[in-house]
Amino acid sequence: MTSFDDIKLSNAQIAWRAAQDIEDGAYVNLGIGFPEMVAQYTVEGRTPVFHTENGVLGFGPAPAPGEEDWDLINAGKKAITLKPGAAFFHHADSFAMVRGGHLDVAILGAFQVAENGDLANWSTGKGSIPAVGGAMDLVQSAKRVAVVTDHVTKKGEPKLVDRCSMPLTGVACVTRIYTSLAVVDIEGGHFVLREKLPQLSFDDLQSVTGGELKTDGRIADLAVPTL
Amino acid sequence: MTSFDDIKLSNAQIAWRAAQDIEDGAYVNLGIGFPEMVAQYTVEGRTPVFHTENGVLGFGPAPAPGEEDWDLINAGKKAITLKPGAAFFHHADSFAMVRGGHLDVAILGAFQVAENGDLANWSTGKGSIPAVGGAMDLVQSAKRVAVVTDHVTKKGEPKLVDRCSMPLTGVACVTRIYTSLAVVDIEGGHFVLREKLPQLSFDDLQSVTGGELKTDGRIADLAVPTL
Amino acid sequence: MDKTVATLAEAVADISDGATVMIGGFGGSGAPIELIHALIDRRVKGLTVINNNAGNGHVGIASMIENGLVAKMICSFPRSSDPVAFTEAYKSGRLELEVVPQGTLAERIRAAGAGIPAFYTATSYGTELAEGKPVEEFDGKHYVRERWLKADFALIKGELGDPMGNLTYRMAARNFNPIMAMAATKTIAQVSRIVPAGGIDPEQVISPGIFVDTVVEIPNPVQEEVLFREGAVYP
Amino acid sequence: MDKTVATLAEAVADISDGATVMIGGFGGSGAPIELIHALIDRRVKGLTVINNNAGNGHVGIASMIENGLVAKMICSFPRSSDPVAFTEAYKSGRLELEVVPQGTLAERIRAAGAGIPAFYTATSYGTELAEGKPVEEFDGKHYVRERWLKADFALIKGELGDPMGNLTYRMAARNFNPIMAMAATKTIAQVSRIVPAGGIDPEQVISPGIFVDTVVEIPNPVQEEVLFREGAVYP
Repeated sequence: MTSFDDIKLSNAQIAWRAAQDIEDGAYVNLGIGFPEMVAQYTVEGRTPVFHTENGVLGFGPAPAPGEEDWDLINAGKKAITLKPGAAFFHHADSFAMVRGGHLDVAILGAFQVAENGDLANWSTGKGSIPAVGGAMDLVQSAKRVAVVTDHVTKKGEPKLVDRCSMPLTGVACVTRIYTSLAVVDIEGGHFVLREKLPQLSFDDLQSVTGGELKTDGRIADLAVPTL
Repeated sequence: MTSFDDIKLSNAQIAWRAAQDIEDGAYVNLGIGFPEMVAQYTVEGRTPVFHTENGVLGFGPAPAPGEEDWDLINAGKKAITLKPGAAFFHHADSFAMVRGGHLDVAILGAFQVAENGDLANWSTGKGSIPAVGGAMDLVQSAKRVAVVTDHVTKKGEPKLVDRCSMPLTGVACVTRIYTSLAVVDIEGGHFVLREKLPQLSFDDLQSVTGGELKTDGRIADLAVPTL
Repeated sequence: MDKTVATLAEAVADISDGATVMIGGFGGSGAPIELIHALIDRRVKGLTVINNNAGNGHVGIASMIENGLVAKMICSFPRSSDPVAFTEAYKSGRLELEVVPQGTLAERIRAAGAGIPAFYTATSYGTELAEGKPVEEFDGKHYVRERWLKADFALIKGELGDPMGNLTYRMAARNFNPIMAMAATKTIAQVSRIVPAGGIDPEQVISPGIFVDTVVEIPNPVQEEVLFREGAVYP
Repeated sequence: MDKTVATLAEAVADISDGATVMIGGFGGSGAPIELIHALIDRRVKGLTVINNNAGNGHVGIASMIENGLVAKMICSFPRSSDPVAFTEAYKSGRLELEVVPQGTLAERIRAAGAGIPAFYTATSYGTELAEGKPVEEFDGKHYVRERWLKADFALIKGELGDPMGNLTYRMAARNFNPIMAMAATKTIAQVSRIVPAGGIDPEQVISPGIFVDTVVEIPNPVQEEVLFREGAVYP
């Protein structure tokens, strides 16, 4: 089994692709780490509003080194800045935004995503130290839950699977997956391939995907800039 | 059955008596109407903090006529003023204070109080227009729930009864009743007479009380100033 | 992002027959009277209205009732100094009433905004307002289960607003307004002044813009209590 | 009314072995580090600590764990850039852990403050964190029932405080502090500055004094993140 390491998208490119689907004015929560990169590729002319679990709406990028104020951080404990029109609020209000269904998009990382939309991204199972943060809240309540991820693990095992073997973060919650090789939707309990790298055949992609890839006939090229 | 109209306390005097039991620094909610009078008789040197359901903590007396600001009112829709250290908050936070058990004392009016502490004060029954306001919230959650009331109705019927015949506001919630004739505690499902007007005999008082008055041997004089 | 609209008519244009509408305010304080009157001008029918009260005199919600817009009131306290509009409609059977304890009303609204379909409260246990509701014992005390309360629209009144929808309120006019903003599919706010984004200190935002869809500026809004005392009748 | 005390030692004097203690903050922001260190000085044992995290480096909660004060952590995210104190204690079996989804943790705390013994949430449905909890369907969706979370004490960090206990916070340092203030039997706040009653605009009070029992002034409080980056070890 190959992981197509030579042609796969970088994390920056995956983030770029995910950013294209964020609409102007959308309220967006980006998971800690890799998903945070999506903010850097906001489409020109669109002004999404970024939410962080720890009580800020409307934050901007990191300040210059040395300019950090450690009372102004995001969920990943990184220093942030404010955009005009930002607001502070306490944790219960922050999660009222999340759990009340007020966020338009949540983008998270994944260990595994199943073809029914189940997501595993918080615990590798017994023995590891469990740490869930806000992931279980986000996946059950945002209007749209998307995943950014490598298509396969470092060992080359599929991350898109027929059924998650790792502890679930949420059930039937993911609707779109941006991977290093493809864009895959989840519809009616199936993976539906929307876009793939043009260098890959459908069979190539299926060979590194743990569940059956369906199509509705149209598969676009996954085209991203060099970043 | 006599109502002892000639000797009974005025509402101001009942309010005065109730005010004697409010401790310094207590958080207090006073019901609309008669109970509001309790604030006027705050004991010198004590500074209770008054809460109103509509989102103010630390309010003071009515402003001078003509000085009203109708965005600054109490639960009875009367204009109020602020004391230093007041705070505004929304209705859910206001009732978090009530329902979370943060109020030390709630003082309400009553149609009937039963010897088990049941209170009826919101609806006279079928046919009337029901209007409950915050009464059901207050009686179930304040640390101490007291009632100020005439000892009998205008028709001379007991308001302290063995069992409420009118729709309940709350069950087993009242612990002290300040009436126009007496101060009665509710303990272990019984009325326990603490104070009575000295002109009245125990039997006099029992004759206008619908449940059995018990004592623990000590009955003090209900002594209030002329107001 | 610009959530502002220029006119009251635009602000309420989406509200149609049969909608459930939360209306902020406690008596006159915080009542979005200009938005209410703009809604009356649209002559929609069959509304379910959620407010703490049920109108006073012949303006605001009382006028909505008198003018036949309202099929059902959900409130805690339908009495007022002049409740004639409500009382007549209710007694004639034209108006349905659901009485909810005030704290339960506030919490049901907040629950809707926070994604909590049901919660337990001691309030109303053992009373007729708890009839038919599930009861459960926790730590030796009885509690009644209550459901969230959602709305299609919320009409609210703020003090400052910005194009992002951030709002502040004025004194006790805050009351139900911020929680109703959370609980409606579309929240429409009138404010005394619109300031640019950044014109409200982020520390002082009471309703973050995520809860607010439309903002219309009404400088020097009238106070329902003042209208009532003048004996005003709308329209 | 004067809820202020002069010293940190006085502020934490009531906290004894076996207490359940909520500690505000999210990572270092809003962490009442001076109160935590004063508590470490008391060498109490067997505490249950409720915080979003489980400490970083060798200060604050990490130091509480290293110094044997903590029997159980209730948190959403025990990882940090240097979680060695937690990790060692947990792996050795000296420290019990209850992991709670962050929003459920916040809501359970708020529920305790608001008198709601239980509520339903979609969060964690179908996951191992919902095992053993009642599940109910509302409007076709499944929800898990969660219980309130109370504490004996809350240690929180504010910006301004007054003798009535009214508090403001600084930026994202607000986080869990206001809701923990509601949920504890005794809430102890350190603030950067104590102002006279009336020194905080009533519109800008975030925690009304009814939720706060003790206020101690710590001008120029240290920032946990700065201590951590300096490699500080307490005591």
